[in-house]
Amino acid sequence: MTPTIERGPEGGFAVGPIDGLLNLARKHSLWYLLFGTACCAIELMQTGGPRTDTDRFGMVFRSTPRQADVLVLAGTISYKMASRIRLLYDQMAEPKYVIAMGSCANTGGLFQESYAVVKGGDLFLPVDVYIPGCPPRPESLCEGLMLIQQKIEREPWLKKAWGKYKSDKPDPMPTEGCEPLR
Amino acid sequence: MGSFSEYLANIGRSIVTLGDGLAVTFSYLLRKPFTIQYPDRTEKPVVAMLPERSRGILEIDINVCTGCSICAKQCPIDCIHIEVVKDEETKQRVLKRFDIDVAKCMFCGLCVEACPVSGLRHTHEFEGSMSDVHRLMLSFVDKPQPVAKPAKKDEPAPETKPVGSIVRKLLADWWKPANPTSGGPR
Amino acid sequence: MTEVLQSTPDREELILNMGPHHPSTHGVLRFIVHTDGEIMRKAVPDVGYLHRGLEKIAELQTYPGYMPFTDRINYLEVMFTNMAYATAVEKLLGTEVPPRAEVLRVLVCELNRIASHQITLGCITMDLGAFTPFVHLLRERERINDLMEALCGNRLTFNYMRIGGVSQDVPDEWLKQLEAFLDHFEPVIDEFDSLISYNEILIKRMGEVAVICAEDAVGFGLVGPNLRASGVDWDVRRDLPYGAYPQMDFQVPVGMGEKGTVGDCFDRFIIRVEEMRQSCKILRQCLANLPEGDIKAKVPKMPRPPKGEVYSCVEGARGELGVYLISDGTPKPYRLKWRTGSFAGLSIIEHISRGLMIADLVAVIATLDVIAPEMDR
Amino acid sequence: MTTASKEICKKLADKLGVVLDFREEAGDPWALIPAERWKQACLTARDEPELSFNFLRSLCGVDRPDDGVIEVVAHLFSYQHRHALVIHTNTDRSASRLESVSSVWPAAIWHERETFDLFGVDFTGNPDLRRILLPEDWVGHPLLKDYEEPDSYRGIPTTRPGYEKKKFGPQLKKPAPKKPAPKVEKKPEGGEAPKGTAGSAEQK
Repeated sequence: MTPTIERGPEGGFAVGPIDGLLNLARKHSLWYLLFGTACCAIELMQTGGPRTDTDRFGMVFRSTPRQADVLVLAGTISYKMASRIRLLYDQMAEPKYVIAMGSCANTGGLFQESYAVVKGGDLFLPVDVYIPGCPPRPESLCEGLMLIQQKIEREPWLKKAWGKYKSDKPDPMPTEGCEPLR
Repeated sequence: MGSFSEYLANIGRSIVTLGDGLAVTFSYLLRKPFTIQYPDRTEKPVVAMLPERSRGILEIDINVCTGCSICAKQCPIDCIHIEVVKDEETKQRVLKRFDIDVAKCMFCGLCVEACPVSGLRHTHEFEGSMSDVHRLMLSFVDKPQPVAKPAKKDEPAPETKPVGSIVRKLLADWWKPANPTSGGPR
Repeated sequence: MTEVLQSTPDREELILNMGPHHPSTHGVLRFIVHTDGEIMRKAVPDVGYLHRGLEKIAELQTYPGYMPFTDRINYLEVMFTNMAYATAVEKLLGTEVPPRAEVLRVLVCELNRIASHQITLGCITMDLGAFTPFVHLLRERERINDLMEALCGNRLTFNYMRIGGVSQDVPDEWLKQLEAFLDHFEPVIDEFDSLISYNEILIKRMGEVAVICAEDAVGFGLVGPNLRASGVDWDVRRDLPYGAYPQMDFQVPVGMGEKGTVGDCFDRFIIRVEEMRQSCKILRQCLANLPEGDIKAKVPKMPRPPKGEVYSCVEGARGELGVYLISDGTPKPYRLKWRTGSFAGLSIIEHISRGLMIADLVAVIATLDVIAPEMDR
Repeated sequence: MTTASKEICKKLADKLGVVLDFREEAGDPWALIPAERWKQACLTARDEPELSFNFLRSLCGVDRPDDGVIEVVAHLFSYQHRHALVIHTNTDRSASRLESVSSVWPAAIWHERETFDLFGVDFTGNPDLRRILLPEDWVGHPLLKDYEEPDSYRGIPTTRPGYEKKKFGPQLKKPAPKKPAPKVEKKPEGGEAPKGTAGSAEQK
């Protein structure tokens, strides 16, 4: 994180380091919403469980969307549920992230021929990270959450909030310049 | 008075049974921890710790594949796409496309059971998180190449690449910033 | 989430919405609760938030191709759904399953029953406010997941059974691992008992709450542990034996009214703890007499069962799990219907919720052990 | 199994005073009950001491477009005598209507709701007949063989862009001409239960 000096309305502000500090804090308190729709919900529970203890990364589940940063689309989404998920997403505070966990949330998965299933979470929500698997292993979900951490790390959101961020460049992708985990 | 003593007895029983439970919980302070420190603080990578039969992301060794398309027919949800054409000059069957849609795959293993040459297999790889769902369509054929001949009875089976190496390379390629298809708007 | 609060002044009734996203509801499941103060007048379940049309998909798939889809009927009792479907097709085809495969099926089913009850018991305690036992049970479940992964290749959606047998034989080391697990797990059940089962606070929350009498239980079609908790001594494994169960020796726990009345929430809780013990007993018997031989009967690759229909049921973790299958002689089923325990289990809630406290509703849902995909399919 | 079912069926037929059509194919045998005697047969099956079917295992519909009927199938079981019975009845496909058995077994309330939801069978006398699995504004009954999926539902496309989709219904049945006739008649019946909104009408 290179320190940058930004000109504020009243004088100089060292926004870069503050951004870095804030991102560091945000990165290590990534709270996900305890919300699962289908099979992946069990693996979501196991991820919070003792084996892949996500508390190690400061990832704690919250029961209310108002306190959550990450919405994990864990499982098949039916049309009846889609509008409720949208409602949950709208209740979350900015900045918020969405993870599509498993094949059903990615593309509808094995329910391509079903009349009642939404073919992919990205048809009605902006999805940040897609995790393959049916259901993905807890470690897989952990990796997805870590990708969100990497994305947070390079987010200039304070600059953006200050109105000083040049918005002609698209938001950095989580994979851009990131290192693979292994 | 009876109800009052019952009330006190209730409180007493609650404290005693709660103590029993807490004793169990505290005993876990002295036991071996159960957590696996994914991703880095493990003796060996998690992928190597998985059991032999673990079904991870699919991969195909195209040097072995005979282009018979049995796997694509077996797949209940059509997530394997194979294209085999006949080359007019060499009269050989050429494998043009072998894509596996990992974003749709349900990891059931029916295709692997059906593969007659064991070219298609489940790896132990599970780390394939992507920010773009289209990248989860894994293409195993870079340029068209002739399909392999099925091995004769007395011939030794053709050598296959180590399980997992193909898909690991394929997934790692996406991480390179030089890749023109990486990045860009969602 | 939508019509959250809505009061009707003339009747002093408050309509309260609960779910579909609520940490205590099991999967996505919604209740419209009519309350008078703290007392519920009735709680009307609203299901279908996980309706996936699995019965329609069956009509589009071939018989072997539908097997992975049965995994998703109920993700907590995958082996039972696999087995119910496999036995239904076998009955139509008239296939004899080899003895080794039968015992292997029983073995994985009972292992799955333990895993399922672990989640159930954990959820009951979590819903009633005790989080620690849930984590303990998740830890033990992780061991079963490892065993299952070593056997079938996946942690949750096993896809282990095939029409006419099972897909893979047990690895050499696996039986020893299973024995080690049983040696480890049997004391853990006792530990769980002292951790939470007889905790006075839990007993007060569950004893005498939501009593279901035997007549209601039968009339509403409750099955499995819920039915047995009401005092009806019925178990498909023992009374309509299938597979290798006639060779097994086990008891069927029935509700005794240990901390209140027969058929209350505590009975439904403690029966599941006891069933885990019995499953361990069956597993040991399977280990002791595992016959040698084939694991799969000869079945054509694309079976075409003769025209006809069959109902086949197994005793799942949530009771009788039935498949009604109609064949019209083609490689695809003509109609397939799942009869599941949760669907019937939830239909009774409107009836028994009258006069309960709002806080007891979660205890009722949790002890009836309803799972969203099984209700909605 | 077969002989036992035959005897049970005979007993039931004696009590009802009609001759039941008893069919044996591969698998389980079953008896066909005339639709107008449906509830009476269920009551008899439950109350007759020799039968005493106190457990309704399942109740479901089966669509038979070739015969122009929707079958309703009930699986009965008796805990006392440990015997089972499968009974079928036929309802007219264009206007399927059947007397509810929810007063016989309370479990039937939800089973009938499900059958109504997926097949559109109207159970007269059911206290709570509305959609159970699908949303209230859903159009059509998806388990009918001629059900056709709309292109989108509430603005969400039903097919993922770039993915091909196997078609429902019409592809399933070989003879094509039979379908249009019942479907046109079906429409007003299916439209009345879910309040047909303007948006859903457009999709159709």
